[in-house]
Amino acid sequence: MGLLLFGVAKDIAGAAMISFPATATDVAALKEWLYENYPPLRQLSSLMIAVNREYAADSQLIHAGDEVAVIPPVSGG
Amino acid sequence: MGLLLFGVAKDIAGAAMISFPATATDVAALKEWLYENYPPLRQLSSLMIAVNREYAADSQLIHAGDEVAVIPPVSGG
Amino acid sequence: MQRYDRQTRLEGFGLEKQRLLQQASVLVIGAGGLGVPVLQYLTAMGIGKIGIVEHDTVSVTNLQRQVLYTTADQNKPKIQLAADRLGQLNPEVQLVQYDTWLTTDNALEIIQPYDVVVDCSDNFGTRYLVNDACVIAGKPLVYGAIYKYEGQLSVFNYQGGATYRCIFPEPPEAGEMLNCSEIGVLGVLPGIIGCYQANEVVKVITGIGTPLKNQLMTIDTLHNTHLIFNITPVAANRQMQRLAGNYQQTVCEVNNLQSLSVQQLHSWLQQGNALQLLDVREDDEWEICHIPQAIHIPMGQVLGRVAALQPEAPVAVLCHHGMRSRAVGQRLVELGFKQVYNVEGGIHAWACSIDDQMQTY
Amino acid sequence: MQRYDRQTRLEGFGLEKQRLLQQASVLVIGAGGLGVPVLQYLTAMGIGKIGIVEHDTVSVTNLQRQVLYTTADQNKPKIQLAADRLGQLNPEVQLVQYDTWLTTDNALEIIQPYDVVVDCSDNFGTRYLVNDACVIAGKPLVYGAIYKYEGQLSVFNYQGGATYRCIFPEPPEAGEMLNCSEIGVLGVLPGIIGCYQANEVVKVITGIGTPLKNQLMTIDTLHNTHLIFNITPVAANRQMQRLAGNYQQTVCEVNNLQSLSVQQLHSWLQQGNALQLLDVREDDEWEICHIPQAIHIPMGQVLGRVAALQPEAPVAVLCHHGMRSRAVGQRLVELGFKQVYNVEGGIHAWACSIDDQMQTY
Repeated sequence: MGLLLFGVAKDIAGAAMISFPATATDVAALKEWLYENYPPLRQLSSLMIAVNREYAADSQLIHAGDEVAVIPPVSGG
Repeated sequence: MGLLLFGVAKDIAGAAMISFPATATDVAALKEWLYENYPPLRQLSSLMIAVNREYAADSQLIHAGDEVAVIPPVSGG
Repeated sequence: MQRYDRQTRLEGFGLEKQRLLQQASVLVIGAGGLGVPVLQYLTAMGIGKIGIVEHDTVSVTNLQRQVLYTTADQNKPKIQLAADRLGQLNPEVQLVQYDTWLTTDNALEIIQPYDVVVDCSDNFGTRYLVNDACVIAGKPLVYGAIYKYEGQLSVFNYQGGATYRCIFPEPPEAGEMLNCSEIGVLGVLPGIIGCYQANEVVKVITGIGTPLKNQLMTIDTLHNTHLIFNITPVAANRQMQRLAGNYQQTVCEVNNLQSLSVQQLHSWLQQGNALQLLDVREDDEWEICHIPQAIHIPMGQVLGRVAALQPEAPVAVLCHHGMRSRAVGQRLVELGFKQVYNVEGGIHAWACSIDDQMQTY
Repeated sequence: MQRYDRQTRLEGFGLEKQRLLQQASVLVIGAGGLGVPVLQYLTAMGIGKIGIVEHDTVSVTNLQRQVLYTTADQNKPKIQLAADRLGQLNPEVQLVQYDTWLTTDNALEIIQPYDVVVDCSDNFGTRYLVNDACVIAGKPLVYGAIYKYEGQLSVFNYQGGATYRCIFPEPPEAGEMLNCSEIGVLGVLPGIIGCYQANEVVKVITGIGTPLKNQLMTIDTLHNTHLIFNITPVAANRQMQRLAGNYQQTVCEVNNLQSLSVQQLHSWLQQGNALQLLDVREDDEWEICHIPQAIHIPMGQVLGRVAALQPEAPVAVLCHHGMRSRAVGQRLVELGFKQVYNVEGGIHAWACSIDDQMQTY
């Protein structure tokens, strides 16, 4: 499934869009997969995941066809 | 069917969204209906109609469920 | 290059793109609501040469959105002020002043030496003229326009892409409805749209990202709605060989009757501003009281004696309570007078607020 | 009110909304990349009272995006410059200066008197502090932040809506990766985001349109992609009673070693800028040649004699070719020196470019 990346997450992954395995069926599992494959993301402490343009808690299920986005915090001013 | 209005077209119609009759099955017919019901629109000379976020020529057909928008020219700076 | 450190260290930009900015030339048509942010950010980012086309003076009603100017700048030419301030921001940028309106006579010549043109004008006539001149001269045109709380953006005539006439083939009839200064605008709107224009200019010059070629972006700032419409280029619109004879240009800000308080009038007179104060009351009213600096032409005689006034210099029209003067002011505007003010409340307000020795009636 | 004519004649705004602006007070945290456009447009539009929190001085690297300042302003305090220029733009606005960083000790007291707070800071510590203080004080917070070519916007803590901690509960670990001045930013990006912040402030104050309550808008300026994400407010995040003990604030722009050319150094010395020029070469090198204004402390002794330097005033570090001075400069930055410059090319470059009488070695 496709994952839309923003900010520093895009830089860490090296792409604006990456694929994640269908075994990540909820947000918690997706985060775990992200942290495992892109360890620098751990430094962020907080990482917003949005499913279909809605903030998604860890328990939120991910279904085929959902639009999933990773939005890291940004501090620049 | 629903019509999304921008700029001065919104002011002339008095709403950001209006309904138009299903008898307007192409862009030419839609424009004719608009000019008849909102005569001040004639002053604009040019009026962009977009169907599904694409510029639509007069001959373009309009189908049920299409997103139709009226975008007048704007001069302010 | 220390100045551009935040850009040269930016991934995807770097020294290479910074050099492209510094080698580029950009012409900005208009130094008003849109032009001010475009000029500020293009200058700051380090464009090599920036041309400015502007012939207006600063009015107090500009200041809610044209943040480059100050209250003390009123009635001074914008172009000189803009060039001075931008030079202070970044002396490395070559700033070229065109103290004129863009016309069919000068447009091609002014545009020719530049790589990119930015339309920050405020009236349809100039917008069509800019488009046509860019088509003829083969220049990309970064377009921005505003209406109330909405904006439009595009990059026209870029790498074979669509032109302004591909979405709006013909200019509107000259009509009150579309006159921007009567409609009003929220001050920050041209800031948003102008910054986007500057951003598109950088994209066109450096090749980063996706410029709005063959796209019209609409922004509704009340609801943060951003839509992008695809445009199909019409080849015939790029075949243009020469400009039209007449673009019916109207200068938006200038050709409107403006309001002037008696306090402001007092301050202008004290400062010795070059102002024609026109008192249109009848002879017997003039005998009762008048302001010494005023020119007296009764209302009924103004049109016959209009040659006594200079149409390029500001005129403030005064009567008893501000009603007759409004009618005369409107007429002067229609006759092409560039800056016409109605003194609100008339000489009665002057007697009440400024000169308590003056006889009232 | 003539000044606000374009807003008072705007349908849906008018005198009524203009009065709300003039009765409102807004606190802007930071007068940098985001703060400059926020301050310019809020001042122009006629907010009654604007507070500015800023403790930085102008650096040349600010000027590619902070368009309120000029090249001649380098090393001067931003807050005084901002207040002066904004006052010239619109003397009707009451401008209040807070010449300090926002800290756990002063945040609540500074925020308390204002209706709306705008976060234009540049580091996570301050952003969490601002959020928490706004929750405790019950103030709406207009949030904007930038990264490379992207921006984020929201209105937090507004009418029972979500807070910053509802999307990002805990601050990131302090890490190099997220340090904004190392990453770089395209100059116009904070212009776009700051203008949107000013627009949201107007919406919060006047009630027009739809503010970004419970919404996060992301903007990608490379591809003109605007997305709005809905946020679910978490009630616990609004129960906060007191600030945290430590927000690990880092000041983004200031805490970095900056580069200085010998030409710039020469010009600063000629202008008599308050600069500590620190020569860290060994005694025998000093004997061969040196710049008269320099303070001489060999590299190995700098840390032991650091008390001889003023940490608030700028320091330029010089060696033979610019390598040792870079190491010393980095160390001074870590010790909390606010403005540290490495003289690129060292005294050798000085001898080649500035003083051809100087002996080289």
